[in-house]
Amino acid sequence: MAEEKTAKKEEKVEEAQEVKHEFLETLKSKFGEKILEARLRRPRRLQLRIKGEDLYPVVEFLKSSGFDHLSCISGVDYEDRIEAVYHIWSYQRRELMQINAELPRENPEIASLVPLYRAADWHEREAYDMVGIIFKGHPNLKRMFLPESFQGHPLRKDFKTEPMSWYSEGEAEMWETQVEVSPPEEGETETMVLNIGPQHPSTHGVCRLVTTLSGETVVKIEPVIGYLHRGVEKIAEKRTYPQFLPLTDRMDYISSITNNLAYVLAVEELLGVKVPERAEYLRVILSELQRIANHLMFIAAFGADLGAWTVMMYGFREREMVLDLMEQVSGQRLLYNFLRIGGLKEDVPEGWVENVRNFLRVLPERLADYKTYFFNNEIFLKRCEGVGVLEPELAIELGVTGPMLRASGVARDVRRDDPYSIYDRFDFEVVTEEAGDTLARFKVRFREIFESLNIIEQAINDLPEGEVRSPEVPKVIRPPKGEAYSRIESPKGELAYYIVSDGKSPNPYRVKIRSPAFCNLSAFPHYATGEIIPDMIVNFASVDIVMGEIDR
Amino acid sequence: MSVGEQYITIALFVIVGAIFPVLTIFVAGLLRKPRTPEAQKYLTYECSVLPFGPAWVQHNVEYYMYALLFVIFDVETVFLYPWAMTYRSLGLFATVEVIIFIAVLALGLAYAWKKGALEWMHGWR
Amino acid sequence: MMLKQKLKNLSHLLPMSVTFKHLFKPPITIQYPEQRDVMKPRYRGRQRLDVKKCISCGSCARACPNNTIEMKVVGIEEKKVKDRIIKREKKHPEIYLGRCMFCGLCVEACPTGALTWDNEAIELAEYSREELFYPWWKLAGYEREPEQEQGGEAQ
Amino acid sequence: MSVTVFHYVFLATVLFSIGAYGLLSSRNAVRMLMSIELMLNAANINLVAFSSYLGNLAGQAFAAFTIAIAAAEAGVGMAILLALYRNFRTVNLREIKELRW
Amino acid sequence: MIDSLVFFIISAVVIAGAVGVVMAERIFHAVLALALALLGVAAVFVTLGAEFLAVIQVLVYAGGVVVLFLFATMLTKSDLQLKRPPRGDELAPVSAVVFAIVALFYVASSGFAPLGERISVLGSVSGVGGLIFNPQAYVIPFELVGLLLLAAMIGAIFLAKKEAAK
Amino acid sequence: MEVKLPNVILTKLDRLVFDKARPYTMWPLTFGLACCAIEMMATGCSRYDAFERFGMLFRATPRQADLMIVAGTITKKMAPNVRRLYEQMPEPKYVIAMGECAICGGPFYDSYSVVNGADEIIPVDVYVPGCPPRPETLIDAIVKLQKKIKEGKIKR
Amino acid sequence: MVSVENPLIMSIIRGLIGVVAVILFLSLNVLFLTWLERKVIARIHVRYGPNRAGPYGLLQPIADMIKLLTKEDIVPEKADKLVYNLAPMAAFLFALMPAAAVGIGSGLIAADIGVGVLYIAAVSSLSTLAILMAAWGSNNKYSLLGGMRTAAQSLSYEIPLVLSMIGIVAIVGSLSTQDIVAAQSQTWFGIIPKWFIFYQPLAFIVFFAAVVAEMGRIPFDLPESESELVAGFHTEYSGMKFAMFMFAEYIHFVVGSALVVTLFLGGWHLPIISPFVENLGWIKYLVQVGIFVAKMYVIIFTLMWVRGTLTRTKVDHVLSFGWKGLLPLALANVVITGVILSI
Ligand code: SF4
Ligand code: SF4
Ligand code: SF4
Repeated sequence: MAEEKTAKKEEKVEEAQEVKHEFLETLKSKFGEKILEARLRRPRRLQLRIKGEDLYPVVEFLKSSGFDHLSCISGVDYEDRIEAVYHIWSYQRRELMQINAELPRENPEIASLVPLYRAADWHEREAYDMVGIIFKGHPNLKRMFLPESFQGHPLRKDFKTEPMSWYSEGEAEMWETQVEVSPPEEGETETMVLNIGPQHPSTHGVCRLVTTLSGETVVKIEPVIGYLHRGVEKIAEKRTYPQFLPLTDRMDYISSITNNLAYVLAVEELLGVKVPERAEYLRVILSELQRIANHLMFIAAFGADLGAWTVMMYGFREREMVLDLMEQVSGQRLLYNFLRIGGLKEDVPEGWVENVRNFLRVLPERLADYKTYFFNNEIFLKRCEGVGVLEPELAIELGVTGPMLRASGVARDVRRDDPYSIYDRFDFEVVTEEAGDTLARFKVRFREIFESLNIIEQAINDLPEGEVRSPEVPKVIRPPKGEAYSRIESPKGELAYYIVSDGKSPNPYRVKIRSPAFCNLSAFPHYATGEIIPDMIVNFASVDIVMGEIDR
Repeated sequence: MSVGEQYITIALFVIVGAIFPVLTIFVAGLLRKPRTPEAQKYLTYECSVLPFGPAWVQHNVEYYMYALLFVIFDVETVFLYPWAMTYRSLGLFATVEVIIFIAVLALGLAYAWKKGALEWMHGWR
Repeated sequence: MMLKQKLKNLSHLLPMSVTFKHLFKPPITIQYPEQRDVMKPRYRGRQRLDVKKCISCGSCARACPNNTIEMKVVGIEEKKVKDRIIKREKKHPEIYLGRCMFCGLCVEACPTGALTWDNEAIELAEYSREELFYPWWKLAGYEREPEQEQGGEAQ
Repeated sequence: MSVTVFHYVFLATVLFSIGAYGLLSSRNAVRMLMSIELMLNAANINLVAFSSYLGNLAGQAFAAFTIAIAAAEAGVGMAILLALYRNFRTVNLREIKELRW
Repeated sequence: MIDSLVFFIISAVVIAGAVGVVMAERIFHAVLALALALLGVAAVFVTLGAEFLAVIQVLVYAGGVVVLFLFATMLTKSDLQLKRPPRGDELAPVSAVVFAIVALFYVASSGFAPLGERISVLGSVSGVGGLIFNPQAYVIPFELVGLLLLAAMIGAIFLAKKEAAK
Repeated sequence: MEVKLPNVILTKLDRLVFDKARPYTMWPLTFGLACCAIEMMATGCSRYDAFERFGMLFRATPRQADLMIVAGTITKKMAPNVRRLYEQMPEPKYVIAMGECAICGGPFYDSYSVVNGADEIIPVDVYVPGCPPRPETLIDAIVKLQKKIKEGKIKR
Repeated sequence: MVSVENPLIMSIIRGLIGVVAVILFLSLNVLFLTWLERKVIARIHVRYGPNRAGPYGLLQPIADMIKLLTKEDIVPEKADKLVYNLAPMAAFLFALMPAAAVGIGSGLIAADIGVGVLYIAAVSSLSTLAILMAAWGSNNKYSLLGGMRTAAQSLSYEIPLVLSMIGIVAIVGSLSTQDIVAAQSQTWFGIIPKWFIFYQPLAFIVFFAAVVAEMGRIPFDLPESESELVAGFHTEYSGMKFAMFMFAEYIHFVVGSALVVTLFLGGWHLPIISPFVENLGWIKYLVQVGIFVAKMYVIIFTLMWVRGTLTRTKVDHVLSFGWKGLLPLALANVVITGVILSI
């Protein structure tokens, strides 16, 4: 069934190549003067430029013609104007529409897209926080990462940062985040506001969940994030292109290679560089290894949240094997900084491929134990089954991607829908589960490990000899003026880097990271309310978040 | 002496059991170095944020239901012990009585079950 | 009812067998202070400086995203270029390990291979922030700072 | 001086009076229920004391019944209390009286 | 001598607990005082040789009813709403009442003989059992207790159930 | 309970007995801030088993912890909370600053929202460089902290 | 030596010896257990566990004790000071008291009272009180939620626990633990022991599950539900007061396992060996204690193994398992036993 669907889509894409212009033409004819510019940047990338006030009708039309996944909203401050940039993906057409909406700098007001896409909620709050775009009609336009009393918007070009940010006593008060406690409602039982995090064993970092409980039932969850907001997007503007690379590692620190990859792909797109074959294969192998490591980590942390420390230990033991492989290649255990613009840092050491083969043999044996452990464990199954069900329609509307979306039965995978690198050469299954509950999310990740092993095996068998670093890359990287949006399927979902280059400086003009966990987390309150605290904990664990990536 | 000898031991257990922790905590107090005053040390722990809202709030009745059922069945259990000790001398008749007694309360359990009093949260909404 | 209960309990035994199996496996732990894992050749433990190779170019400092490397003037170097003697400052990198993120960009940038990674250096913890500052002579493996003029003449 | 049944009766009386005082003086329904428990306990002490005094176990059997009944009473009492609290948001019986009755 | 010492200590505990129930400012403390009084009563039963009753007292009262009270306290927030007024003015009438009763009984006490020799206290579990289950004795009350418990359970669940229906 | 032994005796006792025992039971607080926390967890897992071998048990509440491993970036938003957690730990308490972020802000030293080092808000006993530090390096820090306690060098 | 003849003083001395012996036995076991638990779990995790303090880390518990002893003791300013300070003491007291009626050898029992097992059940049900006190006294949300849950759990499992013992009491006709063990001394054909686990398998299952729940161990470890409520009811406790709770918890562990051994596994009797040592004087006691402790540790090991394996259950599952699973089973067991015995 699923295969049929995709086969059909394959055909559609073939058509789309032809029709695509047509769609831009329809747009032009429909909106006429309002469209300042409409072009095809590269296959599957459309671009529109409009005035800010025309946004809502245009997007409304886009949504009705199949652009259903709001991928990202970014704000860019071009000293003379501010642009709100929307990336909307269409699952049916398999095309990405980029909309640059121009706004006056003094009064950057634009219509909120929340009525159209619920995913827009957090994205808009972030853009408000960082760039100061005011979204009219947004239900809850508060700062996302920074405290309400913070002065200025960091990603404006005129926001000055100190060379060293010392911490003064007075600042503590400002950064202390207050949460208003709503008065208890009249009802059978009063509500109690329970604070979970930022320091809490099961928040996986420094996320804070302000939960309102009625008895032990969760009636409202309000995630408060920003406790790990390190201002990376601002830092990017002060670093050169290669210098920013190690910082991308520190985004999603559990799967840093994928972050490297997304960034490097974006810069390569800007530069127009072609990467050598061998490097492409190695990139695929590395990112699939990384996916395995990430999912093992997920299983481990999930076990720990359920009180099964043994699972955590075993998960980490298996993960160490991946880390060993990575360390042999890159020389670090966690944050590798191994990819380079135009290839890899260096070739893999001798015998490494053999080690990977060995790993491919060992891991399934170990995973068999996991299978016995988890899927015969009444308690585990009982705790996860039917808990936190996320409906597929809601999932798409909330911008959920990755394993979480696939667990709701929607077979979407960037590797397949919008192939990057050389993923179109491999044969793999997009793992889905129908149930949409926590157990399904667990299963999807568990089965994806096997798919990754499968991909690695194929890649290793075809691994060509040759260069690993493209000679075309100049010594000082100064890409031409332009924008690039590179989407990849990170272990957590759709990860995208949106990079704007001004063509003059060796530093990126603006880097915006669309992090999968950010969107997945924004969906969490929608499906976890109405259940009791223990359920909420497993629900939360099943999102598989990484704060470094969410808070940036 | 009306108190059985065994109960003296029990009394001693109570006394020693009460004194022992007091003593150790007291000794621990002696061994402690003077503490440095820190402003937020005595704040209630709330996952590291400033405490807000009262903790002593009203909870769901579920807890009360469990306590209630506990008391009722506790009483029942307590009445079964004399029977277990004496059924030899009383014979079948007592057993029948007890079975009737259990049946009556099992009825109550069934009622509670049906009404959802044994569910945690879900049966209540 | 009873049977179901029993069956439930039986299915629990399978996970139990997994852990029981592991109970008799030898621990995989590397007891670090006593035992030591074999370090991977590429491991980025700490930078090592070969003073003989360093040409004072400062590429390392420029490549560093963190501004971690400072170039320290260690002496004046005289060099013969086309019959002329050029005097120029001899500089060596000094690294504040407390801010180094071990990304390896400095080593990659070094044109002569003077800066390399020491893959055995893992005992790096210190009691104070100052001790984490590695002056060039420490990077080069000297016990203490050599006499000033030695820096240039050494080669 | 040895302990006589009088001592026990005396203890029971004191207990009973304290209970009675608590019942009459307090406004809090929980405390009133607790006072009732005290009074029942006083009665039990009497029963058991006389049972021992007379060498007849019937008193103990009755005390056991009393305990059972007291437990049931407490359970239902509390349930009523919770119902009252639900409706009036207070367990102050005087307030409740003023409110509805 | 020892007898009376033990008795007085236990009585002191019981009465202290009872006074605590009535006088404690916080209901939670009052419940704990109740627990103390009930445990004291259990000890009283032990001195009377009724060890089975003592165990019931602990199991049902201290372990069950007190927890019921604690839960009720937490569930109704009665603690925060209804603090007692300061103690001073209430202590006086209580002590007056108590002393009056003491005096009264001291006068009346002369009529009682010493407790004297008692029946064998051990085996009271089977003794009580023998009475309760004996068809000639208290079978009917026993079954009635069963019915009463059933009624209590149904009633209480019904009362709490209404809440959920809302 | 306010009776206190004279300080002289206490110090003697400290040197004689407690400083011998304390190094083996530093219970760390379950507290991870960023990437370094992952490596901290790896240090605690089977491959290195650093914490259990040294008698360290992770406790979730600061009330029962002795050691705070500041593993990760302290942002300004988190700083008051870190401070509060530290203060809520009972004495004696120790702090290990793990990773360059905790030492001086690390890669984010010039960001507007990152505190440049844990020692700006709490006293630190041992600094562990690395980004993230290898488990061995963290173990090394633990050994060094043990040494420091054994020698009675910690005044707090 | 004024009046050694005085029976009262004699019994007080005997009682004191009993108390001290019990406390010693418990403390030793508790200290050893904390070490053993960490070791066993570590081996399941294929690692070593504590091995720095003393040989094989055996001094670890002692180091822990010393540290906790000298830890600062924080009383949060918003706590209900009286209740907060009383709770750990109550927890310890109510954990210690049941141990009085558990024997580890024939005659080796502190207080062989007539109501034996019922007394144990009654007193151990009091620890609910201590938990609620801690929960309330801390004035902390996690403590309160954790404490309520713990209380609900131990209440729910108290009933099956007490009910499942009725069958044995009916068979033996006595409540004393000594009598119960003595009733299991016989064998079939000299090898198969007549332990009550064979007479009352259903009761054994119920009792075992209930006892694990009462001890609050995985899979029923709601009290320590770390991933949800930080540290449950003792979130706010530090230093020695926290140690008291831990001590109490491990005493529950020891007493619970000892109770399982006493009731279902024949106590200090072992076929073949037991009859031989009957006439060996004091050696008999040594052997008996040895057998008893060995059996106890089998149970303890099983529980550790379970802890190393299973995940935590959810509070609603725990409660419904108690009320809908164990309670009907226990009632059925009583009825079946009653019918069989009476016929
Ligand atoms: S490793 Fe990276 S951070 Fe460290 S000195 Fe070199 S370039 Fe700078
Ligand atoms: S170490 Fe290398 S890059 Fe740095 S100054 Fe010396 S030669 Fe140049
Ligand atoms: S030191 Fe490095 S690894 Fe550690 S938190 Fe900072 S950036 Fe992450």
